[in-house]
Amino acid sequence: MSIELLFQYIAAGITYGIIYAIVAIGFNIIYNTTGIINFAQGEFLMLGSMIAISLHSVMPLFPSIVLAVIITMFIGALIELLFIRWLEGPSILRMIIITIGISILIRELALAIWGESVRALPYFTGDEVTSVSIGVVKVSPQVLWVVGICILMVLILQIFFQFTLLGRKMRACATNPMAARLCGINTKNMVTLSFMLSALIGAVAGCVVSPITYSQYNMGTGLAIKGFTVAILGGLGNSLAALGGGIVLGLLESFSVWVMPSAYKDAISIAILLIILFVRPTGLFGSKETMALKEF
Amino acid sequence: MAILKINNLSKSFGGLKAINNVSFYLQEGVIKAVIGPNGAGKTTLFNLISGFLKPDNGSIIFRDTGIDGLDAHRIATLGIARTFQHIRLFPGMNVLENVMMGRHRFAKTGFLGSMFNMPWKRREEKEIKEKALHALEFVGIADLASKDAMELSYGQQRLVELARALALEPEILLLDEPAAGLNMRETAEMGILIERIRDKGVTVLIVEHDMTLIMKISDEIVVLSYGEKIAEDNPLSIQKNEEVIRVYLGEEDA
Amino acid sequence: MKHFYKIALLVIVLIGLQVAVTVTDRVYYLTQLTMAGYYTMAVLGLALLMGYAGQISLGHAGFFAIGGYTSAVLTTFNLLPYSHTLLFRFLDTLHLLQRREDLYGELIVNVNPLIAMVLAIVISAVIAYVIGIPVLKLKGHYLAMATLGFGIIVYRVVLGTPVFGEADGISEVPPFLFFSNFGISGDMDLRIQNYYIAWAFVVLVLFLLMNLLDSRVGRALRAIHGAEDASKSVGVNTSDYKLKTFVLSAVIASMAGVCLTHFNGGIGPSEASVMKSIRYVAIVAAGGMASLWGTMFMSTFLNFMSLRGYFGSYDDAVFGGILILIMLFAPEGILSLSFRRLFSKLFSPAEDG
Amino acid sequence: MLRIVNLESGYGRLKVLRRVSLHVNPGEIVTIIGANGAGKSTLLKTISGLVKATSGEVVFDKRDITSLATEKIVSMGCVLVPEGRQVFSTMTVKENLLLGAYLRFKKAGSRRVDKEMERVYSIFPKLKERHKQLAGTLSGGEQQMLAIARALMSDPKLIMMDEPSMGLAPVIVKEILNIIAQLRQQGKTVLLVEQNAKMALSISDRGYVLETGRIVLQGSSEELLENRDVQRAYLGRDLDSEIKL
Repeated sequence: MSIELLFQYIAAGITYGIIYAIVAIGFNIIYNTTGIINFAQGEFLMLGSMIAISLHSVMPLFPSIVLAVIITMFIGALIELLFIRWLEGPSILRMIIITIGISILIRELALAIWGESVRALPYFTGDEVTSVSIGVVKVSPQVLWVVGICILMVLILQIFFQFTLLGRKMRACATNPMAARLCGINTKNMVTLSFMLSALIGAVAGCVVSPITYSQYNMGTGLAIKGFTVAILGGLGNSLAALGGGIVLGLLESFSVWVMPSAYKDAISIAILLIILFVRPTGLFGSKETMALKEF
Repeated sequence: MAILKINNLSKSFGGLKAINNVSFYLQEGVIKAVIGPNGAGKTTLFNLISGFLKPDNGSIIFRDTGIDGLDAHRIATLGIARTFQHIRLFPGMNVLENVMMGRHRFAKTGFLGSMFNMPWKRREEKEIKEKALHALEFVGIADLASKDAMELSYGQQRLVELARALALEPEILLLDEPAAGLNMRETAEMGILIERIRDKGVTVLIVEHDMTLIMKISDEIVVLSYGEKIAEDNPLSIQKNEEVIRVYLGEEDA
Repeated sequence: MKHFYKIALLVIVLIGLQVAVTVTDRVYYLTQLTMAGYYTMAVLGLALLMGYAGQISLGHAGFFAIGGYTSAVLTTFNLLPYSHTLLFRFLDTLHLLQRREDLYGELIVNVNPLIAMVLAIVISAVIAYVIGIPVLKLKGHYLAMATLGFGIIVYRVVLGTPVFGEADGISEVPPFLFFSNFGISGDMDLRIQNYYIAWAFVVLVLFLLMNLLDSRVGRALRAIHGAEDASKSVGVNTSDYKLKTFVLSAVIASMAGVCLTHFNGGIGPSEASVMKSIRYVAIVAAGGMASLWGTMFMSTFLNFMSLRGYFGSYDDAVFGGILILIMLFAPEGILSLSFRRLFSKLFSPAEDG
Repeated sequence: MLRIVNLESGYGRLKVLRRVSLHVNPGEIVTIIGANGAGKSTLLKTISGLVKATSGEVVFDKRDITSLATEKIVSMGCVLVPEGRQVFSTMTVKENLLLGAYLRFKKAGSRRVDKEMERVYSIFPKLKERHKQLAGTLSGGEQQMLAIARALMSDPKLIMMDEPSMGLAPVIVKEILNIIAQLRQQGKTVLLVEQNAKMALSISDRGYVLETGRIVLQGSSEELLENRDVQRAYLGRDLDSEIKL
């Protein structure tokens, strides 16, 4: 294998890995405020990119992305208002099934609107053949966009959660919902906000990655399960750990093609998920002690 | 003869030592009470004995078998039954079925035997039902057998839980605050019932806040404070123990 | 024979259904009813696992596919080139091989479907046992994700492996004949007979599961679901019970997979897809989670509608919608919601006050 | 200040409170005593809207708050310090207090919050020393102090405390008692739920005895302390005569 090819694999692994990390962070945000793993998380990426692609046919690239992100945010809020908010003390089983149902409905809706065709946003700068040299390697500028925007997003989230009142209120709801209510915080609104926030970062990620990975109505499920793998790999809650976990999974997947047929690529990451779950059978954040350490 | 020996038992959660180097023996056929302020580690002690938690250190010897580290269901099968501080009945089952669950360890029919409705399955079912009814009669609520367990009053639910534990024909019965939530009359009745259980030959270890009840029925008392044993004696001496009075009985200030 | 009357009633309804479609000249309905029967069999196993033992499985179609594919591969793989081997001759003398002609009239030798079924059961039981040990220690989201992951792995393997026919699946699967002209077969002339075979399986599974639930084991399962700690405290080995239930439901699904594959004469990767697993869950939810009868009715109805194409291109959306609506408004199932209330009103003495 | 009439509530089918009526006058310390499971915590949770009342009414400051949301009730100046040191364990002491003042953030500016924080720090000097520490790393007593301090940040009219002495060493319990007495001097009204009945009655003006969801006894603290039934059931006194029987 040539050194260039090796770096190609690394670049691809990192790009995908970062996207998985963003999905994982989306899981975290909703999980922390609600205790729900939102199985429809991958659908936010699909919606963001598909809407942006449609809008791009009538307006320039960046406005269409911004508008698509806003629309997806509102869809996130709508999901919470319609399906989550008014349930009183639902069981986990019930919540799992509801979010699965939501993901199916979104997917089928997308199928009805956009059909089965594979689409993509144009490259933000340059095109398929443009490349930027970093040392000996050449990567597509879009890879830099993905890495840059996603890392920026993680940093902004950190600042938001650590230093703004709203962020602190969300953290308060995550650590101790009852105490948060007793401080006068409307915890239900915080939950809506968490759905909007994770829809937002999902939609942004969906848009920046679309030129490389392409978008299709059914891209959500695979992303969701890999995002979940990463969330557990990095230890759920910590955004930076999720970033690390994402890159590890992306690289593993990228290099798995060496040893196995590429048809099994998805199976690899799921096998990793199963192994992590089995090695830590109580779940990485299942016990009370680790629950207390829930962090964004 | 000591039926249960607890030696140097310790258990921590995070940095907090919930149980710290506690040792005591439980003599066969007595009622022994564990008392202490909230957070002293009483429920943790019960969870360690019944296998719901594994100790960090120390041993628990039941007759001649070390049971520390065994799974909860194994310990129950050996004949150590327990009740819970917050009543845990099986929802969707009537009172009799709840108590029939207590007979689980005496039956053997497995998946296949049940599916094919083998004759021994029917024989076992009949016996389970009879023994469960006996247990209900013993605690005095046989007339409630066909009621939905979750619809009963708090006091009745306590009795169902007790009957379920008794159906197991335990050698040791662990009672975690059996009088919590009961009114004074029900508490007094519970006390009489616990004495009858002891008189049947069951050894009882009890955690309880109601001092009147404890002083009346227990033969021996262990006092815990901050996870440590601070006293072990008969009820009369415990009441005069200055250390106990200071941390628990609350006579220190005027 | 506590359940005798219910079962008898079901049998009468089944016979009535067959007579009705025959009289009205709609015998072709029996094809879908037969298929619905096999799916119902699989779903009943899942109802035991989810509704009674309280363990969600989002990978149940995986076991259905394992059964179907095992049987399909074994009964289509030509053993003729291996006719000189000892094993071949050994199986042959035991009449465990069957000879037939393929599409081009050439002689091929396959394993007898009976062996295939036994192997399918063994394989799925072993797989269920091996993955069940770690998986069933998980709870809530982890359990859901792990079973979903298992389902996706099966799907990906089926889709990416040449032996399993990749995206095309396996066709030309021979019928599973018990006697010369009696058995599971897609033959038009055997339609009525196949309808009864399929439903005989369903009735048998239903009967066995009802016996199971009405026993110490069934009580223990309900106890685990309701209060796991309390069931441990009376000596129930909860992990062992969960595991056995998981294996049992996997075996039932696998058998259903074997039967349907022989009925259809083939199997494709869609049988292993996540959507299929979710569809099973939707049916169990609609049937009332802890209700074998409710599950059976909903399964027959929904599968029949779906197979006849009444849902058109909204097939998946319908099941997604069912999931959400049930879980939002009637988490105990539609049937239980209305019927139980109705029954209790009809048969219970008037409440005082 | 607070008037409760025939309040009933519970969890699902389980009814915990049965026709509970009581009142708290401004400037009073009122104690509710009762055994585990008698419904004391449920009562406080129902008042603050965490548990929905099934019937009856709760009037606070002449307004019916029975069906209001918790946030609303808190913003009216009726706060609860819940059982078991409910702090935001992954946040710093200062962040905890800031969130307690969240309602003030909305109305008054941050200057007012700073002033409030100084006031609270003066009551709890230990918390000032540790303002950068994560709340989860504090000792049990300090966490309980923080929970009380956080409630005080919103300058409430009525402060309800659920078992503030639970699991704490006698020395710390005394400290907390002092703080409650201090609060009264500052004109706050306190509704206290305690299992440690003697301690609670020693600082309160009046008390109620709750048993299986019903108020079975009420009176001034002195009356209750002298009541034989109360002594037998909750004070662990009179034991000698009991045993001679």
